[in-house]
Amino acid sequence: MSEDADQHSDATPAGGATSRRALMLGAVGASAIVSIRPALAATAVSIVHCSIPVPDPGRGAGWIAADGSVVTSGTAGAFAPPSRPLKGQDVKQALAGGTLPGVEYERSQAYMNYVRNLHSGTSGFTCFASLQMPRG
Amino acid sequence: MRDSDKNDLLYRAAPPQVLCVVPLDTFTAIYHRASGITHLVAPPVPEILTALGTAGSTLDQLIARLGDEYDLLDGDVAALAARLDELAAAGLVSTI
Amino acid sequence: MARVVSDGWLLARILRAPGEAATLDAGGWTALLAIARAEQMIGTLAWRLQGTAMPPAVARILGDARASHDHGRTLALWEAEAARRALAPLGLRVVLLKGTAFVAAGLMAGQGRSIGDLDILVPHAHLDAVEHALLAAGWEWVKPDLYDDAYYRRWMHELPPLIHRDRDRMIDVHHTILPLTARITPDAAALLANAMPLRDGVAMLSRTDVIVHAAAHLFADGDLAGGMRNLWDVHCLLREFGVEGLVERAEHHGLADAVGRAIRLAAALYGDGATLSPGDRLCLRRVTARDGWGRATRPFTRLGFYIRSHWLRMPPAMLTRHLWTKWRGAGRG
Amino acid sequence: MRIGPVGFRVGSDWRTPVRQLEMLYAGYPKPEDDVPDFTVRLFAARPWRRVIRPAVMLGGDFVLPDAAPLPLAQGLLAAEMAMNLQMALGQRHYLLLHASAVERDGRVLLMTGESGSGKSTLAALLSRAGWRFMGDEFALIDPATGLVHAFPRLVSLKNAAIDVVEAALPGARFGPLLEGTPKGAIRHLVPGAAAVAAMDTPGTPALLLFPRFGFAPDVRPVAPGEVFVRLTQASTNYVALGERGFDALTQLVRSIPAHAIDYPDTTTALAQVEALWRAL
Repeated sequence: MSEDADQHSDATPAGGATSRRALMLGAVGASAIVSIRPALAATAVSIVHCSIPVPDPGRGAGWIAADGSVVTSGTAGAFAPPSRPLKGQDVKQALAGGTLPGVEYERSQAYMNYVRNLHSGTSGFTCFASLQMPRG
Repeated sequence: MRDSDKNDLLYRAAPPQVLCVVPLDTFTAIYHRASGITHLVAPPVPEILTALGTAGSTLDQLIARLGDEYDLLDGDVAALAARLDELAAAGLVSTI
Repeated sequence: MARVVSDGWLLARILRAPGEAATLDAGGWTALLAIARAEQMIGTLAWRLQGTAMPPAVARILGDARASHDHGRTLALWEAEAARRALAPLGLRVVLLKGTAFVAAGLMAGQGRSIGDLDILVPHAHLDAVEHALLAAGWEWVKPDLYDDAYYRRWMHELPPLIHRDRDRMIDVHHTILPLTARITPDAAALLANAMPLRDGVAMLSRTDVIVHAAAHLFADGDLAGGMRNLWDVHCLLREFGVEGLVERAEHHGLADAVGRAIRLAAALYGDGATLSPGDRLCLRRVTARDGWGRATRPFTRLGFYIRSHWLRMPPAMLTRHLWTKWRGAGRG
Repeated sequence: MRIGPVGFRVGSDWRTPVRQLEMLYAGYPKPEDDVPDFTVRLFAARPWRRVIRPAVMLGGDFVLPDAAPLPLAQGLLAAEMAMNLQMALGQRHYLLLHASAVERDGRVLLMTGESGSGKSTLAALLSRAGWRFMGDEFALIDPATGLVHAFPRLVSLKNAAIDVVEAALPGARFGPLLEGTPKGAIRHLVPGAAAVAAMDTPGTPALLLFPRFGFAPDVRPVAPGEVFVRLTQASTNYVALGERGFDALTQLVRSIPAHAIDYPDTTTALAQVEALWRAL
């Protein structure tokens, strides 16, 4: 695959020799790396002990609205995020119809709606996905 | 860690021979042979890895080098430090 | 071949003498692969049989096992590197234990070996600093249970297990090689002082200590689960490092009995044989308890060793308290 | 038995699941050299559970400690699940994609999606419309060649899909109807004899679709970066294959177009598929 690396470095100064390419370093809170994790955790450890950060630290801070969306901190009717990521095991139980431990019903519902809206590329997605896939 | 300490840190990129880099679209897939981990990265990560090199650079040296090569639309040292922290957490950059 | 012996001895025989694989029929190969998988030794078998004649289907399966081992080796060495990076600012070197040490040092025992957690040894005095450095570098506690946590901190030879939040890999941070509850107290300071450097910031136990540790792990701590693999480790370590100074060192750590038994059992399974005591034979019966479908057999022998492992680790009153708390915990769950 | 390039040996504490498997997989060959890749075991959690409220535990070379037992009436499903589990956890030769695959003129259409997306149903229906059925659960990509290998195990039809496929394939063979499984009603369709006869012939990947059932018709391209991440999540062994997996997947993503298709009914979906195929 070394050709690919070469190809990439050739492609980097795109736009020709006359004008230099623009580059944004991004915001401090933003994220530019997604590390691929196993889709089906091969050990019990990762299934039971995986966790879901709410919200995804890679996508900035905020509170969680009742429908699970991430809104500006302090929004009326929304909930401050949990201090620690949700545990896979707790989410599994809440998915089966319970509430998350240590929080009131509405707050649990909001957090769970956030979890249900997770999509690939977001922190916690693999955990959520593996909880829903008890088989291959 | 205080910012003054951070300025003295030497950052090193993983050597090119342990990286397999495949541009897909705005994203680039990187396989890191040393860790066996695949990373999907967006700009400015590939550019930082290329500019950083394996010899070791401080934040100020790196931002100067990036400025030579690119039009930096936001020449923010704090943002660059955040990117490098992210790269270090992923194992693609080391400070030791 | 007079009769197909489909238990752990089948695997032991082929590892000892790879040439004997030529006598296997399809059923023998199938049993061998199932047993090797169940003992987590398929990579070892694949490495040992490299270049031996075998049916194409087996060559394909073992080829995949080798590739899988190579990847596992990469992951294990990367965990060691991640720990090194996390602990380097403390000025501590990482002393690798078990499988990771074997592959990092390029030892025969590491060839094809499957590696799960990263095990490291650090000075007891630095335990708090190590814990904080690892937590700051992305490791998290596995067990939220307070009893377990208190139990570990008070009695065990390691921190409660930590898992890395991104890489899903566990690290066991040891400060000695046996639980503090065990009746034997190895010399942890000597283990650290005599560790052999492998490269900057990374070391492994000395040639004799590494064998003492393998034996301690087998007999003074565990219930012999994974015994076939651990005895293969011992066999390979003895082959490469010899026995010079081993007895004295084992005595120094109070582990002469365990080391003696490990040497005899490794020789019986993988070497030129040994004179066995009745206790040795019982151990071998436990270690090789597997059938051609990879199933665990001899349940009463297994149970006996399970109880024995706890007996060795804890005084009776404490054992009762421990099992009671665990049992109530299981009932709640 | 052998399914595509993968051999299995199935042992059971009970006779019924094995008999059902023997019947449904009657047309399949034996494992290469008679040495199976994987061992599967269906066993009772306690000896008396063989007869009293028999509950089938899944065992084999690779197991998930979490897996819950199934009632004996669903023994066939247990066997299928245990075989899938060996593939998901133990397959190290091919890159596994959780996808259905059909082939025409040596070129392969891959369809991947969550359970309920309709990928199994669409593959079964396409197999009636001039396509060769290659599999509904796993597509096997050979990292050495980039080719797709068939894994035509029994097609697992769920709930409403059972009626749809029974009506569309009147001559086909089916397993027993299994009610009340963790995924609702399940009935297994036996792949046609032609699919089994040709299962050793791989194909070149040509098109990747992400179908979604129950939405207004829509077709949109999916960018390579997103395809890459989605396929890593649709693969149970991508990470375990290391660099071979990376090479195979990046090559696949860069060599074939990918589209998401939303469809309200299977007629619409089949028309969407044919239109995209013609446009290649």
